[in-house]
Amino acid sequence: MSGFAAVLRKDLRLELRSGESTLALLALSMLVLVVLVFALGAARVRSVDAAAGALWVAMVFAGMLGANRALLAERDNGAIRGLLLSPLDPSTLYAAKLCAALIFMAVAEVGAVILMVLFFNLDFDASMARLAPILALGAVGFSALATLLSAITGRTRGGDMLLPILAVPIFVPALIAGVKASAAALAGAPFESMGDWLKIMIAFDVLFVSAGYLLFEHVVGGD
Amino acid sequence: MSAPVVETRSLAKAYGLAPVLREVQLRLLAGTGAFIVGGNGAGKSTLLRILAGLEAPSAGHALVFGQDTRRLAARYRRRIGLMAHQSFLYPNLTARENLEFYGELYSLADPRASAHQWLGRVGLADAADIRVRAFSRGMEQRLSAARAMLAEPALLLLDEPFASLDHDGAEIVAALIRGAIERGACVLATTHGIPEIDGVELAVFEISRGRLMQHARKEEVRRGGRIRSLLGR
Amino acid sequence: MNNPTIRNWLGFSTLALMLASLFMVFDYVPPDAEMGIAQLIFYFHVPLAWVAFASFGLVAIAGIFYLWLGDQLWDDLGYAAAETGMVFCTLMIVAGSIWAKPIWGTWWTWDSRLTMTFILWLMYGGYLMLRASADDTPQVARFGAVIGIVAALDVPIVIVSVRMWRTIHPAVLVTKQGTHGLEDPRMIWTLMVCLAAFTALWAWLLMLRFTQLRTRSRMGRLSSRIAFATAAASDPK
Amino acid sequence: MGAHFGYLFAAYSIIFIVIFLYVMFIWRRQAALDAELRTLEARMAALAERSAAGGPTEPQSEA
Repeated sequence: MSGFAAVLRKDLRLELRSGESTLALLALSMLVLVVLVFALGAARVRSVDAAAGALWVAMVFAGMLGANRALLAERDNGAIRGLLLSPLDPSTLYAAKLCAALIFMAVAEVGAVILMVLFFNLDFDASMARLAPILALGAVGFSALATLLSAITGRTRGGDMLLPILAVPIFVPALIAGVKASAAALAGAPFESMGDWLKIMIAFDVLFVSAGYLLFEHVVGGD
Repeated sequence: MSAPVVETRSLAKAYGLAPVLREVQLRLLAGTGAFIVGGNGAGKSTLLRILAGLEAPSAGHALVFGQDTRRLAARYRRRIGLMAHQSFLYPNLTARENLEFYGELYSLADPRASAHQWLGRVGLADAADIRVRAFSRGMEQRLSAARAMLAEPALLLLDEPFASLDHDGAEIVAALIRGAIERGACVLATTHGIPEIDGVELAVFEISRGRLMQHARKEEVRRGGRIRSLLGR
Repeated sequence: MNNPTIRNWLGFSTLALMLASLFMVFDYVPPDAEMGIAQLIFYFHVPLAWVAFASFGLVAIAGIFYLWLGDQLWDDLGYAAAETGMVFCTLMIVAGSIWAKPIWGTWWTWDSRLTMTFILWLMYGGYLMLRASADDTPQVARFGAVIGIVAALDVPIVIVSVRMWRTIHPAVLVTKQGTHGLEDPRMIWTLMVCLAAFTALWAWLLMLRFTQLRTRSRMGRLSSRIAFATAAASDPK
Repeated sequence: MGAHFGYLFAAYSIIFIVIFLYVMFIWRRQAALDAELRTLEARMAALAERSAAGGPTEPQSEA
């Protein structure tokens, strides 16, 4: 378990030092929201459906960028080989990378939610509290998937392009559930009414965290 | 007589259609040092990577501590130190932070003290809190050596340990290699020229056309190397 | 499995079954009273769906076996299944779309089944793009196996989520949905023959491609052995 | 009823054309594979000839 803490601490320290990933994630989230505001037009900007959709588009794009960057740091000087050579378990490495990705994504999401409220003329009220667990579930699922897949795409030609092509279709169920639940939350619906959507997201998270944990050793290392 | 630390049986490796290593038979015991010489691309680094378990052989077997390197359990990986062309260091961490991080990965009793000690041994105590990205190539090489030896591995694999080191740096690394052999580790290193390390008997191998050959006399290799370089390798 | 006799036998039975199914669709079976002649597309659409899903299932099974046993055979099987699955899935979507135009009045609607199929198509399209963008190394084979497994794990969640997505929103079109009342026994017979024909076609194509990939893997190993032998032969004495 | 015949015809022809194209694709891959096999055979023949002419060239082990 000390390996897990060491890798996570090292990733956070690197991030605090440069702030590159989180800043890039925030900037990208903001740009996506701005583009969607213009694309949707002023008339639809007040709708919670549009706001929820925009938030999730921002999240998917930011998450992709974050996942690409997270493994980039390990590629400098071939540090990933140093990690694979150490007694560290690949599964533990996956868990640590997942946690780091999750923390960066959470920070970027807080920023994205604030921008969404401003851009889409919403209010900071109780709906934000209901939005938080939905976004957290979405971030877990996406980080789990993207951490696994970026280990694949990072080692193939044109991998940066391949990551969205592989990740987005697989993420669809969590995306559908997340957008629907977020829209309901923003519209002020009670928590119980979105139970089914939350169940889908929980199922997705459990499945992909365990799949990543078990399969990660096959995508890093060797040859 | 204890079992060999390194043993390869008819080891072969090819990238695509290009054979890099052929029929490599190597046996190294604990407390011995061996150097492999050979031109660029002769397969020296490939052999070290296979022994470290980072690459799989195309044919034959590579055994380290009696274990197949294709699936080395954590407790065997722990006893291997690899110093490769790439330093495995994080440019945005300081020298001390890099060593402490690897110390934690290898679950050393006191990563902080070990890092401090090794920084002193490789003569980087003054540069401990400088980020590695600001290091010169020679400093990075010394830190890379410290990183490889940090956990006192029983098998030390060094790829061009003297590359881009000045005289002092080479002395330091040579002393570390001697120290490792004296404490009973097995050291396998690659070099371009034949190294001299005072007080240590080194076996010398040469890789030529993918084959590993042992040389009793160092002069022979030196002459062979000169002839090959005259022919344009 | 690699026996050419079986392959030829499969090829001929595919041909015979295909001709039989064409005859049954165009001459034997009565067209649906409500949907008219375009309903006949259904007899090929359903078998296409079956073989496409079977292929994708096979990709996941082959992936599990590859990661477990590490035998190149399983990777070749998974790759062949993904490719044939993609061909049949594309055809299913195209045929379904052509069926939807006269019956539903639109080429495409975000109906739950259509959406689910489309997502599957995207997933395995990604798998094939990954394979196309890289050389065939054991590493890429493992990548393919992992993606095949992950995609298959995702399918149940996709089905549930897409179904909920569509039931909560009212359908844009009032459609005469999936439940086809095959009241005439001739319809059932026709569907059975078509299913058999496409299963045979699938098995034949899969076998062709699989055998080919097997040959290619074996040749790769052989040429590397020849390279070693050539190098050994030119060694100085 | 006959009005929809165009759709039916389109669907069936597309299915058969695509399957035919896929078979063609397999066929062409096979041709490439056969060509590769011939070069391999040529290399093997050359190797056999050389070893017949130059005496035994079995790899010797050393070290």
